Amino acid sequence: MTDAALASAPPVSDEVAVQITGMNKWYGQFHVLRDINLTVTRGERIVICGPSGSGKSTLIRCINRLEEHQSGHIVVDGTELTSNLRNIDKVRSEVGMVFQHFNLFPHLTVLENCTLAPMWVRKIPKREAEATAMEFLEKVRIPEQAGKYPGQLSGGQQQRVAIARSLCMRPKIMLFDEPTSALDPEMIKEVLDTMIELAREGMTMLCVTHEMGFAQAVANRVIFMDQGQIVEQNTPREFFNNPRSDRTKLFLSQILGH
Amino acid sequence: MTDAALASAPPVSDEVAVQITGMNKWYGQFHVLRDINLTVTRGERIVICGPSGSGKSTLIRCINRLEEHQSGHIVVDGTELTSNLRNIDKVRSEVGMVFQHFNLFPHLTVLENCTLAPMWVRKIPKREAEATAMEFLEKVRIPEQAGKYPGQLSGGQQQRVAIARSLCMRPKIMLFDEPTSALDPEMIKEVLDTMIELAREGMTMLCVTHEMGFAQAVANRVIFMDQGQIVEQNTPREFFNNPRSDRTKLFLSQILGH
Amino acid sequence: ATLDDVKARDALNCGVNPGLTGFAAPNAEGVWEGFDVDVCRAVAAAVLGDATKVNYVPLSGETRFTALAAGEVDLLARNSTWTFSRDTDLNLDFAGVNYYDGQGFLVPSALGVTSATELDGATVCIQTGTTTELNLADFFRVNNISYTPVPIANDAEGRQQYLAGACDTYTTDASGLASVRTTFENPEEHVILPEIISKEPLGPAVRHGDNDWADIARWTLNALIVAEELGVTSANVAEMAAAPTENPEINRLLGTEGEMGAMIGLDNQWAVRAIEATGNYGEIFERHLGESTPIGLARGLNAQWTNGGLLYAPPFR
Amino acid sequence: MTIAAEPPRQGFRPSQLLQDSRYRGLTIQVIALALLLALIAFLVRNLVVNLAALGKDFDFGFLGNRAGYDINQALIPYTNNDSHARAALVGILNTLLVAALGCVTATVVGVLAGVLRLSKNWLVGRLMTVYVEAFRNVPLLLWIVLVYAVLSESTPAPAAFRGEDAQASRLFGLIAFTNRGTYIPWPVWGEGAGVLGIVLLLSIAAAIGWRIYARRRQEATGRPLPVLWVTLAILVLPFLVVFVLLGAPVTLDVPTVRETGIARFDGGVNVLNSLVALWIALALYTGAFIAEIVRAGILSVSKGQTEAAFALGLRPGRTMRLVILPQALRVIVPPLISQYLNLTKNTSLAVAVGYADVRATLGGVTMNQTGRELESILLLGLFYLIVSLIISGVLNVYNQRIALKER
Amino acid sequence: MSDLHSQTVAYSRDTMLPPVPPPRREAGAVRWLRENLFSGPLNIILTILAIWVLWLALRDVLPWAWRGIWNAGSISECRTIRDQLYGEGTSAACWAVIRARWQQLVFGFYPASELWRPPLALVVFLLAVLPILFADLPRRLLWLTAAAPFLIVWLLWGGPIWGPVAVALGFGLGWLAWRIVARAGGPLLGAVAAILVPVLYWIFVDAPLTAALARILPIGLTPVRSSDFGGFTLSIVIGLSGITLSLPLGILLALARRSEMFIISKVAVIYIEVIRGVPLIVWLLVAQVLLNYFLPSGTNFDILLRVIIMVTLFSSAYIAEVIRGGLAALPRGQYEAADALGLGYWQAMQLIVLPQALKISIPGIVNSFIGLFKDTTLVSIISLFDPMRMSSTIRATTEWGGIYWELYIFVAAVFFVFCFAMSRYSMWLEQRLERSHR
Ligand SMILES: Nc1ncnc2c1ncn2[C@@H]1O[C@H](COP(=O)(O)OP(=O)(O)OP(=O)(O)O)[C@@H](O)[C@H]1O
Ligand SMILES: Nc1ncnc2c1ncn2[C@@H]1O[C@H](COP(=O)(O)OP(=O)(O)OP(=O)(O)O)[C@@H](O)[C@H]1O
Ligand SMILES: [Mg+2]
Ligand SMILES: [Mg+2]
Repeated sequence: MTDAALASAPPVSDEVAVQITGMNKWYGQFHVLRDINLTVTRGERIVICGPSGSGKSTLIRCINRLEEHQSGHIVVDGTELTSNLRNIDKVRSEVGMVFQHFNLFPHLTVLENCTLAPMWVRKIPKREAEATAMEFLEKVRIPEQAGKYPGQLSGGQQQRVAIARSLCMRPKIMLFDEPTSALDPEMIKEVLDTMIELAREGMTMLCVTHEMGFAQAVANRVIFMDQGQIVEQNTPREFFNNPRSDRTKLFLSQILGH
Repeated sequence: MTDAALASAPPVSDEVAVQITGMNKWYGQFHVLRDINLTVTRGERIVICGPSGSGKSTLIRCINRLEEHQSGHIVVDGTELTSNLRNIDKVRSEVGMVFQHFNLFPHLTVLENCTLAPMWVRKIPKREAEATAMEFLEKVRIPEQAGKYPGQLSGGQQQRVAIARSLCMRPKIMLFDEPTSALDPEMIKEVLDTMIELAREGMTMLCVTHEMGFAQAVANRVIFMDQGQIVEQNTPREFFNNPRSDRTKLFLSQILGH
Repeated sequence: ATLDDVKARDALNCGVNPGLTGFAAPNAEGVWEGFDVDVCRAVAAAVLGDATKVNYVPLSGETRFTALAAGEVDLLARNSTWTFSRDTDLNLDFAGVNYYDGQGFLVPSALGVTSATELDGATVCIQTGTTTELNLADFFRVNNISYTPVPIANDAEGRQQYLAGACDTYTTDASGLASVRTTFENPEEHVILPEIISKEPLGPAVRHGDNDWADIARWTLNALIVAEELGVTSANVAEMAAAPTENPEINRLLGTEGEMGAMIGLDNQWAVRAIEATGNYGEIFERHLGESTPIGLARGLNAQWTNGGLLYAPPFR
Repeated sequence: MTIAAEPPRQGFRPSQLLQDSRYRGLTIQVIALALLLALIAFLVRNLVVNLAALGKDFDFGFLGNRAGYDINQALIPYTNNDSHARAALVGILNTLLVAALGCVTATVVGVLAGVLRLSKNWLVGRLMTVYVEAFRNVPLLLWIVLVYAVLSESTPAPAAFRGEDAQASRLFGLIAFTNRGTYIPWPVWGEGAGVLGIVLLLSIAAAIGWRIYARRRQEATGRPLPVLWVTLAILVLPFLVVFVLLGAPVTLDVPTVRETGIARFDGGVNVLNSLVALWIALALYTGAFIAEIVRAGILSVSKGQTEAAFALGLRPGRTMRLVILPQALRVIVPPLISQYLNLTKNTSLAVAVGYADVRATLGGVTMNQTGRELESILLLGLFYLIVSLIISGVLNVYNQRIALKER
Repeated sequence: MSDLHSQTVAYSRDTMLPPVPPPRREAGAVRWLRENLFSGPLNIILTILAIWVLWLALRDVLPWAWRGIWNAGSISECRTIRDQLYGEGTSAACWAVIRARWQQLVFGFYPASELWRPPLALVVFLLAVLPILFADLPRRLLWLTAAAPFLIVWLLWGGPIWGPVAVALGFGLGWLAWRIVARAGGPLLGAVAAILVPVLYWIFVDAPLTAALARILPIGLTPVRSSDFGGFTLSIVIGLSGITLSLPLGILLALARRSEMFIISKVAVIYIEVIRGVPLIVWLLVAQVLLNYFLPSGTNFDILLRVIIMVTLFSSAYIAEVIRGGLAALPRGQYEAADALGLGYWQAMQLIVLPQALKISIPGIVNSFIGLFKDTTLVSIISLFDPMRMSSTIRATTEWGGIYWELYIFVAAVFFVFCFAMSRYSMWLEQRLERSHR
């Protein structure tokens, strides 16, 4: 987790990857996301943090329509997310997602986990899909586990498989929802290293995490959410050293004091 | 965990508590313990360490015949462990054991956990057993939890109950199998303190643990096992500062570097 | 011997039908009543002096003979047809006939059939495990017409299926048909065809091999029949038994003359008690099956031989 | 690393029988075995004595005797002149028939109900809950009787099909539901039917070939080929063409209602109402249990799996087929198979509707007529036991295969 | 702020937005209807189908049931009343049969003056179960549990109280023998003595003792014969005695099946598989026609007792499997801890393993009971007066011949209420267990 990581990352472009405007979401009567406005440009690495229940997960799950928003607009890579199924399919195959609990398919081997979507969604021949998969498994440094079932791997290995599985779809944007919070301390590092490498290659990333070291090392921008709203956003340096709102200060004091 | 702990411990006597000679054990075809020779004298405090799967647990489980050995001799407190059930019963009531996962009886209160074996094995009247139990619960500093069920206690408290439960049988030897490795960091100390106190009172102890601080503070002797064999044994000072075999060095570097 | 067992037990174990209208069924108080039940009561009265000392053991068609053979019951009074193979092969002895029945057919008038021979192609509801099944096959074969059997589990199911039209005709013993018909909402819309296709002498049965006990059952039944012939009723039996009458047969029956009781191992009052408990055959019939009951059966074959029926008790002598 | 020799053998002392862990188990087992044998000997002795007292013997010869009773449903030729053994066989086949029909239907019903119970549609969900609870909490025997009664009450008599202006009409003009049973047309094999059979076999082979080819193609190119439609076409088209070319060698024997005399259907095959009732009742009853199993199985696959599949861009249908079902099946299949076992055993309740299953023939009329209770019940029990063992054998094989894959 | 750029990201909100209620179509009944009934074409079709099915099912049944006639002495009376009320031939249920015969449906032929006894026995049973289910009740109540079987048998069958007392005495003697002999001669001899003494006592002393006591102190209830049991009382008696009696047997079988001793575990496996492989109805046939063959000639005990024995043997195999599941759910550590403390096999089982395994198994046991309770209807096939057979018998009387649906519906409804309540209870237990295990 050195600054070297950032240094070698390609510069952020001006092209817009995700644009969210005036978005609101309710769960029944409960207003989870309130007037969200957010623009992510290609190559940006955004870390989202905030207290539990503030709507971080919901926000990123809206981006690939795992949750439906009720008002406002979300445009991902030029495609607006409406209830149009074609658009949803298009967005989902361009956006990769890594979950807190990995959600690997336990009945498939690691390799099959990685080739499933390319074969059935992208219609890539099996051999080719497997080659790609092996490539990404090598990238996350577990090619030797390709034949095993997820249940036979450690948590850190599983999460790296999950990352490889997403990458096999060659997504333009990656979403991470607390990818390390279900892991033992030793394993966290393995996963963070993988993510740092991804960042270095210029992947557009939105990452919900409380790993502040990671945020400082990798993010272009840190977004702080509370009660369904974006309360503050800034570069990591400013955000950590010079938080403006009181809520942010309070939150940081808790996180860092912990 | 100061040296003061050791200083006040009674001196080690010459009387033999456990004598293992030429002991071998197989699981099916797998040779778990190979030619083990070990003499423990009364009052000794032995720490056993070694990589995972090296047979540490198996070794100490052989000492109270939770596992059967196939050749060699184990003599505990003058009784040889053969398939004679009387001998086994005798040894088990003289040897206390504390497990990694506590293994308290969840359907009994803490007090009942502690009085069960004295009442049914030693045939001690209930009142007397309860008095003893309270005494030991006080010693492990949780007399106020006597009426609760194990499920209502924290891990550290549960492990201390487990220790008290063993002590209630007034064992001559105590075996510990990684007593702290299932605990959160804060709770480890509580349990180690209890164990240190036991050591100070001169209890003969064999303890599988990776708590090197504990080993240094309390043990007379550290035994290092690998692949079912005792590879090295020495005083803690020598062992840590001046390991002789390469394996020990490698192991120590991993443990301490971690 | 069975007699000793019964006396020691002080109760008669009597196998009955678990529910056949008029023949055996418990009433609202749970007391068993019916034509067959009265045979049990009569025997109990004769042997034990108390008609209520009966343990009724309800038996299905399939297990009745096994139960008798295994000694679960002392007497089987369960509308069982006396046949050669049952008498000889199945370890039991029939003590006589208490009801001459025959298998008939019940059809809706709307079917437009007036004779069983017109039943070609009919679907026939029939209870399993009884002789009716075999008779049916024989009848249709003899008349060279075809049929489809619909086996049913018990009388109530048969009635339901028949009313629902699942079969064109319901066949069982004519007495059963009559009683079934009375329970219909519109009995007049159904007719019992004139043909009776089989002989169904129904009678109580006992275990094979204990002839003394068989005698008791046989002659208790005969006593009831002959009582009717001789005009002995439950009303006048006490009076008649008090002193010898002019009719020596009545005297022998009622024990005022001779030692008939001792010959079957009972005292001389046995028949008196039986008749007192249940009445004579005619009374039993009228009470459970006769014209005054909802079932409303005519005596027919079951009239005394003196009235042109088949009831003919051997002489008491 | 010396391999130590065996520990020295000590002399054997009798007290070791109780005190030594090596021998104590043996002692206990010998005692238990002795007690067991004593019990068996006691029972057998009683049996011999009692049989002798009743003048009976233990002999299966009666199976060869003439049965003398009719069975209204026989899958193999049977008349009342056949032997009891054949009657028993007819019963066995009838039992297996209703068990097989029941298992298939119960699975369909159960899967449907289980899935519908999870449906977002409130009304449907509730309806399915009512169905499941109603069937699970009322004895099967009652359901069999009730279904039988409903069936005969709600279907028309054959007479209703008579005449030009019949009140009742047949399904597709072919199948007649009556209160006697369901009359269905039956194919009659004419000349050239064999060719047709061969064609059918060939097209089945071709269809399977197509499936394999489609899979290979997809693996090679990534493009999936249409499987369902092509399979259907392969199965149907050649058959139709040959059928027409050969001049319709197979005709349907369509049941017709007799216009004179007592109304009844001739021709075709009559599926007895007792069979239908038993079948429906068993299927609905077991289906209710299967619905619960299916529901639990689907719920056992965590929501995260669906989300992960969606996030990868898989469509809901594919997600179900590739991700959810394979996982749910592992949870579903073992209890499902034991439901099949229950259903098979429950067919013995056929007696309530007079269906001629093995309990009704071998364990009913035959036992009753020959008085051979011991032999009949023994054979009957043996039959059920063998069927059960086969089914649980299948279950074990499945479990082992799963265990292999999980490893 | 829509034009945020990574170079100009700094943003801080100073006023927090208040929560806003969702747009109309996202709330209230509209949303509920849309989401639950009409959320898509498939859903709409399903809704319509469901309504149609409901209509089909209830169209005829509800009016028939609603018009039902409750007061009549026989079916013909019912029909007359119906014709007066609704006109000729209208369909209307005749519930009067249930009023007239409810006593038989519930109690069978149990003597009318003694009807308080079966319910009281049930209450005693429930009270006896309480201390087992709820560990926080005073332990002294377990004495009630121990006494309950004898009390219940006495209440149900009546007779002098000394019969059950004398039998109970046998158990007491067995316990005494165990205490004395085990101390002197070791557990195995103790076990032998604990079995032998009571058996000898029951064979030789019990009957004369009972007779003598009954003569000296005649306390007793009117005896009731087994053949008088019927209706739901019979179902409950068979079901409950089957389950409770099969429990000890099932525990032994489960322990045997898990035993490391080859012969013992194989015998248990064979027993369990054979029992489970053959339908209950065949076992009942065995009870009815075969059991006598296997007993010394002359022994002839009543069919109810035989059925209870058979049902017990039958359900013990199922209970064994349930308990085996409970045993398997216990972590190995519990066994090891017991071993390490020096507890013997039976001590460990009695004190550590069984209390926990049985607790885990309670939902399974309740489910087995529901199954068994439903299966008691099968005894109708061997002519015991369970509710099903009782219905046919009522139909065989001249008053009520022709009644059909009413009785079955009543029987089904009662079964449903019982079983549904119990299955909900076992589900609740299961959930509670799951929670307490976490
Ligand atoms: N399906 C749902 N139905 C109703 N409310 C929900 C649902 N999912 C989440 N919520 C609520 O929405 C709010 C935001 O949830 P969200 O998971 O986005 O929070 P988060 O910031 O990711 O929290 P955490 O750090 O705990 O993951 C929470 O208050 C949560 O209770
Ligand atoms: N019941 C068993 N059957 C077969 N092999 C076993 C069994 N128990 C343990 N083993 C094997 O024996 C070896 C030694 O096990 P043991 O538990 O003694 O190791 P350990 O040193 O305590 O390791 P850890 O630090 O992981 O607890 C391991 O390789 C293990 O896989
Ligand atoms: Mg979250
Ligand atoms: Mg270990």
